[in-house]
Amino acid sequence: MSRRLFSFHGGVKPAYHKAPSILQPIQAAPLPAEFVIPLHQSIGGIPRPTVTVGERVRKGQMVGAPDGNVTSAVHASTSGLVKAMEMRRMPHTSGLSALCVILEPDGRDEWIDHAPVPWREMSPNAVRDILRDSGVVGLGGAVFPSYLKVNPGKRGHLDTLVINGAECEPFITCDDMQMRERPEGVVRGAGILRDLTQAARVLVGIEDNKPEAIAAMKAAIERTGEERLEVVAVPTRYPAGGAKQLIRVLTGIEVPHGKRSTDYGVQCFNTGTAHAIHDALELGRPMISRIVTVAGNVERPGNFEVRFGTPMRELVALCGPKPDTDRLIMGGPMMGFRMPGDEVPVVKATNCVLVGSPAMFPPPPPEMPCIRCGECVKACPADLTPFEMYWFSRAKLFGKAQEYHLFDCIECGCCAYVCPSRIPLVDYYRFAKSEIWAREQEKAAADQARDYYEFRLAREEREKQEKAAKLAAKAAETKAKLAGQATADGAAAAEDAHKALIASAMGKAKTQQDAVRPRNTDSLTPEQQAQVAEAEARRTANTEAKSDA
Amino acid sequence: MLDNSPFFRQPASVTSVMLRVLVALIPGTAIYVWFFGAAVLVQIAIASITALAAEAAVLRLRGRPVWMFLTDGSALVTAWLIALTFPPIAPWWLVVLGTLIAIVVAKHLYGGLGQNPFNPAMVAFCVMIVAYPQLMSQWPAVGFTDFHAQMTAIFGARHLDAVVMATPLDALRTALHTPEAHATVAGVLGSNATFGNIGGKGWEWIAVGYLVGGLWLIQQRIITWHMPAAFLATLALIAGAACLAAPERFAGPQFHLLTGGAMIGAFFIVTDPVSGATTPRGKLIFAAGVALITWIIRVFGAYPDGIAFATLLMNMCVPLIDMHTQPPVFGYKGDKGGTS
Amino acid sequence: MLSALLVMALGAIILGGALGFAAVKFRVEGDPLVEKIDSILPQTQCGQCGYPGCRPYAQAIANGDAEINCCPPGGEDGIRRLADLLGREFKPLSGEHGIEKPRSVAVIDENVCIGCTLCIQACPVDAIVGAAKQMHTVIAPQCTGCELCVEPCPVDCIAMKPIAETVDNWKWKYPVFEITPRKAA
Amino acid sequence: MASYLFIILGAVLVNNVVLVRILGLCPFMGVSKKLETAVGMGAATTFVLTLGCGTSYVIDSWLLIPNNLEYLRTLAFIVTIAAIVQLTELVIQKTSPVLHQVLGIYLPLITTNCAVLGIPLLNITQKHGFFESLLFGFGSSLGFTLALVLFAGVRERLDGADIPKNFRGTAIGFITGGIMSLAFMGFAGLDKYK
Repeated sequence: MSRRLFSFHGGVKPAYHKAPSILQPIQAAPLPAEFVIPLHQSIGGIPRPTVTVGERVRKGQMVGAPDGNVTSAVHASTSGLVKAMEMRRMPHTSGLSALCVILEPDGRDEWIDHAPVPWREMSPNAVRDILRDSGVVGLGGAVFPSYLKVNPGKRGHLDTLVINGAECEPFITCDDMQMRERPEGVVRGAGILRDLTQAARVLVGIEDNKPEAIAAMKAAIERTGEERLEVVAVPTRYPAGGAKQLIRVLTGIEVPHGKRSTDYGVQCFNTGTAHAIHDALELGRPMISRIVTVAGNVERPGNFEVRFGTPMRELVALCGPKPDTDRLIMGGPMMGFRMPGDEVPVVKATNCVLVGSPAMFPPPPPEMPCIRCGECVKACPADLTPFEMYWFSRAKLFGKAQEYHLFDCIECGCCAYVCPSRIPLVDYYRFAKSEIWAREQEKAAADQARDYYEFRLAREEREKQEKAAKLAAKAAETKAKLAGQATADGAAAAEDAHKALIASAMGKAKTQQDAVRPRNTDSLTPEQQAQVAEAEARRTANTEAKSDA
Repeated sequence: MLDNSPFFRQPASVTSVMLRVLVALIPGTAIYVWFFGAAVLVQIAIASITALAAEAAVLRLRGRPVWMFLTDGSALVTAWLIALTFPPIAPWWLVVLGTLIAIVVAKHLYGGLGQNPFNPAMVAFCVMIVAYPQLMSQWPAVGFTDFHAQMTAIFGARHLDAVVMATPLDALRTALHTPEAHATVAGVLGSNATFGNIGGKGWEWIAVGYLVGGLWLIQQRIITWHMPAAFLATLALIAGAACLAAPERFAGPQFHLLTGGAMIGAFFIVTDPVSGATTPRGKLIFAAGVALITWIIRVFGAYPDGIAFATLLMNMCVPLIDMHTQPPVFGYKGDKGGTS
Repeated sequence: MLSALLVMALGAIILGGALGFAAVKFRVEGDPLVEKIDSILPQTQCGQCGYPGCRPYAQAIANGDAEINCCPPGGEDGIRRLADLLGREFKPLSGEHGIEKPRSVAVIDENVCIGCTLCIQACPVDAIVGAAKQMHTVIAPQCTGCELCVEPCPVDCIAMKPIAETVDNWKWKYPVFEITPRKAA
Repeated sequence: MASYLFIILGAVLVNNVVLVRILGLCPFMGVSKKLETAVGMGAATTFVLTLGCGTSYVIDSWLLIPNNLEYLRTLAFIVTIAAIVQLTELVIQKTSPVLHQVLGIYLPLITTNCAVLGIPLLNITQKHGFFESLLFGFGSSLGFTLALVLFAGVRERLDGADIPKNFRGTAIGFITGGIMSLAFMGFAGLDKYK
């Protein structure tokens, strides 16, 4: 069984350091003293909190409900008491805080009621809603909500579904261990994804330095009898585990930046995600934990099933950090992020907690100027020209940097890895990218402000006009009145003048009548009053009769 | 403090790149010394000391870390190239002046290492040959290795007219450009003592030395094959075509390839990554352009060799070449002009 | 002498005629440049430049009446982009129009507000809602931070608060290094 | 035919109007910050210069020489060129307002661009015919455009370079121009070899 494989440009072969962390089986990390569960753990909108401080929750209970189009739920990692909802430091390079649910475990670890989901009988949209509410997101590191990807695309079916078990970053072995120990879940999950996306075939790409995982997965496919599923060993080369690179290696298709891979008939899921989807649908369990590699500067590196919200400090303590430890890195050495402290929680994006020391990751040597040697071009898996992007990012000429396709950069770090001038190229790209994003947002805000302002100007103009129109109408009225009085004896409009004449005559008559009316009508007896009234009525009748005549 | 991924780095440095370039220059230099005497080594020493001193002075003036940049080796490479392209018996001040121009004007006024749009050594050569055409085209006769006499030429005031000769390229050009002489290529090449069997006495062996060093650089992945191949192939093709058309007026490809600065140019001058093109297609265009202009200047121009001028002329075009030869990025290879 | 005069006169007549024809034929209506300048301006409509709004300022720049360095909210970056568009030299922000401040939004102290509607009338982008004798409030995402509402408030209940940095709007910093090699400690 | 080719090549490379004759330096320094505007300026100058060469030849040989008015040459040429520049400006303002704004003062300055007067006068001294005048004007302006575009390309790259403070902008521009001029000296002597 040999499949034709393709190759991607560039890439590097760093030292892998994977062996130490695969000596022990996956262990369950114990319950910490408190869980710090950030509400925002995935790409997209921030979930809406659904619990209140002081509330007792059970394991798997939703604490953050999905809010918006791109979003994903967050759940309680164990049963216990919601102690607080407060800002805590995030596992993010910035060291800034965000809203977290602080959960104190009660030790009972009670599940909410859950049952397998009859997903085969459900409509695709209903299944997607369940995945969203189960909080399933991509576990490869991008934490993109999976329900949005479980989608056959415009054509109604996929040619190839890629399950990414390449795991190309040094030190990280969580996918490897999961495939070795729990291959059935991954395979079943892949089967579910195959059915949900109507994929013609499923290719599980695993780097060929993991023969045990490959064997375990092959055996699991035979055992479960899943069809159209194939395990493919891919050459070991960083970043073969990049979604686009793996798709390229397995199918030869290149998905350009900003395009949906489903439009090209392919989609890619991480093995951990496949397993989580299996858990969510076949067991009805929301995502509350994941497998995390702890490696680096520790005595006993290994893999742990860690519940989200566990402080990294407690996880690392299980492995015996060496005394010269000076930092924690979330992710691998090539793309990981330095943590602002060791109290930050494990989140859905945490595939590895890499413990570092000055000896292990020595401080970078001083940066030299770029000599345009082209090593980075040779190493770039996205076929970019990194040194040009660097040149313009450094000079803050962002437009130029974008012309060299800055946003096609996947920040894999290959360029910085090979650079003889030891330039932290990726830092410049991150800087340039976030500047450009900020500018675009400012631009959008400015455009919106312009609209509001122009609307306001238009409204003021309209109000002015309306006011002016009202004034003009009033003025015309007064003018007409004045004109009416002025032309009372004129012959300009004969009939009107006549009528006016009559009116004024009648007015005069009335005054005369009033004048001739007897003034002795005050303080009369009721009888006299009745008489007067009678007389008045008669007179009126007479007058009417007269005028009729 | 810088502390972002990647936390890993390959052990590579600018210094090691530059040192390997220097190592690759050794075979050519050794043969050069063999034919033209130890004066070459003296010139290298003069140029190196001047370059390092100038570099240190400018770095100090600009408040940059002196030691770090001094040890990167780039100034040494420039100095060696100057010493190897200037005549071995050029007066010392010529080399010093040239090196100063290269380091101060062509390199540091543009910001130093990695930022100069023009090849510093070639800027120095051009300035000097325009300013002192006579001194810049006097080579000692091949085999004239009397160290004492050479030292007098370098440090003294006396001229060595008796032992001074034009380079083969210069001699051939002068002869062909003199209408009264009715010279032909074959006649000139056959008659004059300067000309060896192929490219010029001694010169062909120096060229072989550079070739060996250059091939080693390619093997070391310091340079790619594109530039030397495109340069040599273009030069050979044009020279060959012209020679076929009018053999009495144009020398053949073997002469052009093995004489003057063709080999050192192909492997050490056009391949300068800082001032040269960087995309694969761009490199081919760049080197071919240098070869074409070199040949034109050699055959029709007023200067003995054209590589320096040709390199500068193509250096100017590099931004445009690079801009228009960017390889398609991931995902856009299929469609033409897929730049979004 | 006469012929010289004649020749020059002839030339003048022909060239003048051609120019006159062209001036009519290629008359330019409006000024598309104003749009381009306006799209660079931050649209705070704050009037700090001395013009009543961003578009009038854009118009003034296009006409050559105004310098490009009169817009404090646009900052250095805005001036740089204007200089780039117009091919003018970059100038630092002119001090008389104000200084560049971090982006802020107006916040109304709701305990103090008396509901006078003066700020509502002052807001150029309708970012304040409320009615007479009712408490007012600022729609934060719509607020451009122009500060025009601060002055009219009779009870000084409006404050400008800089927009706080969060994980979502945090920006990667420009990589800065120690240039001198680190001593092995 | 070959001689026409030599006129063009000679004007573009060997006697490049900017880099060898050192004419027209104001736009060379002023409009070379961006590639886009350099191309625009090159195109405008090409138009003006070619037209100017043709017209001035016509004026010279049909109007001035028959009337013994050679002493009016400079005056007449300047007036004609000014009118052509005005015309070009009107057309550019209509067709490309941004280019018009960016060329800014340099567009009317084509009038005083010494190259634009220099090339027609050189045409007279070199006794070019009408067609040769046109070709020479065209070739020279091509040379101008070439120098301007190459220079703009280099300058765009220099935008990102860490140039010492005192040398930023025009200073390094002149140094770069000098080195370019030096490189073009390599072509010296080519035009003698016909």
